[in-house]
Amino acid sequence: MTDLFNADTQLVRLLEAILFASADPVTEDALQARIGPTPVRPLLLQLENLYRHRGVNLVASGGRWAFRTAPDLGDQLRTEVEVTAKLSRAAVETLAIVAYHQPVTRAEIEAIRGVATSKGTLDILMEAGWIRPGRRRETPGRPLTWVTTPHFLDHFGLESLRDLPGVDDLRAAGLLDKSTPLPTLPGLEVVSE
Amino acid sequence: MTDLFNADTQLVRLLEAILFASADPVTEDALQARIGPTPVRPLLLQLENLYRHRGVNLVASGGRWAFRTAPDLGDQLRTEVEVTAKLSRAAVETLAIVAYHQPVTRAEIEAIRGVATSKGTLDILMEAGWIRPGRRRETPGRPLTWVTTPHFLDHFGLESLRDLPGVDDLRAAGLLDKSTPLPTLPGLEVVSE
Amino acid sequence: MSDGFDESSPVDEPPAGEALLLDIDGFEGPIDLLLTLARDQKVDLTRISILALAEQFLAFVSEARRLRLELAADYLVMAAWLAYLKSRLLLPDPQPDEPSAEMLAAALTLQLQRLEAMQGVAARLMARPRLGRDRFGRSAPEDLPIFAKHRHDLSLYDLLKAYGDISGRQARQSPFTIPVTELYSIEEAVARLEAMLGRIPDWSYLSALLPGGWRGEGVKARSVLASNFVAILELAKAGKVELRQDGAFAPIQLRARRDGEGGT
Repeated sequence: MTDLFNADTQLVRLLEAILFASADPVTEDALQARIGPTPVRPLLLQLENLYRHRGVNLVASGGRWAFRTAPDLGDQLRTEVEVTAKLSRAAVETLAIVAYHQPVTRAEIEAIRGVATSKGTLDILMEAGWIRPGRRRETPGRPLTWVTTPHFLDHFGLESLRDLPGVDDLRAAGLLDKSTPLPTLPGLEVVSE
Repeated sequence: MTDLFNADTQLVRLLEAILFASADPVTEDALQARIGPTPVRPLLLQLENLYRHRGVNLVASGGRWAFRTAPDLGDQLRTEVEVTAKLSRAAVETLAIVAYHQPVTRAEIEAIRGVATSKGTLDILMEAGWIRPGRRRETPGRPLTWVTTPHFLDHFGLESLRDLPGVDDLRAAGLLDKSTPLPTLPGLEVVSE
Repeated sequence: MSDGFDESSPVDEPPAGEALLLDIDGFEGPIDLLLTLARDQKVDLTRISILALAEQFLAFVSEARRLRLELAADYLVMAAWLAYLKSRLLLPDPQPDEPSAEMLAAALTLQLQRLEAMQGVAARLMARPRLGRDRFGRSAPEDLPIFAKHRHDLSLYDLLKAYGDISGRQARQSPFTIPVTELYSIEEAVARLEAMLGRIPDWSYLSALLPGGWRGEGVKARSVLASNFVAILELAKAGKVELRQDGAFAPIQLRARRDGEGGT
């Protein structure tokens, strides 16, 4: 442990942290510039050796250094790989409407958003496991309603749907982008919906 | 070096690689699921110990594990990062109140600070990923409560809420006691939400 | 959103004493100001003199008003309450059913302690080695999102923000929320005065007949006056009222035109 306060060890620790936190492989020159006059190469070799048999290795390519997971672990790491995709704005809004207005039909979602909802949007949300079809509405045409799943609560860390912040809470938290209502003329008071 | 092929060592290497490859803290449950029947906790502690004095440490926060650069290297690493925007006093105090008094309603936050919470304060803390809505309080009006997130712990390097600075002293002094009956003071009325 | 960030450091303590007046905006409300004043006493918060504190706060408020500085209502409410507390502390407690002055003072002390505690821990929290400033995570996570049980990276914040946007958009699209100007229309003034004609006493001042709640300064009040002035001219022209003014800029008087009388 006395080694810890050895200047070289401190520099190795610094190199380790820089290489860990850098988004891209770092050139040897850049590393040298960071640590001052001590030659960087022996320190890098020391670090490379230290990690040689670990789950993470220090590798150099094209004069740049980076930490990479050990190649022999590749198979175990690469299982279950799923690609995360960004949700469209339409999908996020649709999910929000289902969450707040469930059970809600597609026509109602469209009425709230003011635009048509493509079939694909609901499919994406269903595939993500956030929504599922609910009961049919007992009105002409018996339209299908949509509701959220338990996985929805799980993903967003909510204990129950009742814990979703209400519109007033959103407004108080600054999440509601609202226009300031102006006082109206006498006799013209707005009747709230 | 023969140890390398010991099953436990292989599992430690796998954990090391998994944790290294992931930017966000990983739950202990997820890690356990990845390595099979061997209890994951002792292996994590082994790994934590291995990295204890290195430039990169394995840290736990809120039941999640992640590699993070050692705190003592902060000064030397900071040069590369853009300066993060400073939080307003209102936002900082509000964050502290949520952290120490959680779950806490907006009215309770306002009672402690003696001023209304401006719109945008909770919004900023939520956007930073530090707070989220908790359960509704089962009192008249069912006000929404606010709690901190796992990312809050990670950001401030806390293993759990018990590690909040000074929390034991404040509790012992009765300063975290929400039930303290206060005669009505101006500006301290609990407004209905 | 911008108001959540500012240039001042969260741990900066406002300057004490007279300099306070230069920086009213630096306080997060009256309790925060009281706390700053209490720190001037340089004793444990449990041993501060509430009486001295009340004096200082009242002095602060009266000085601010002398300098015509804008003070928020909650400062004035606090000043009134402290003035009351001061009188209660100086006089023996008369009513046994009200909380005693000592209890009120103790409650205020606890409130100050609680805020001070939060300001203290807030500073300690912010001083911790923070992720992205003092401690760093892996910036180059490898392409192994093995824990991506969730195929979509959507946070609760994103979801709530989306709903907030929809609600905001709906409110704007609603036909009822077209901003209405705060002006009093001539038609409205005519209709209102006509309805009143039978009930107004003989000669009445126009100013006394203006609708309540529309008096005072500003565009709104001027529009009321202007609309009603034009309205009485219209009504006079239609032969429904008589007008009288004793001189230039004198108050205008009116009365309903009596049946059988000629024009003015």
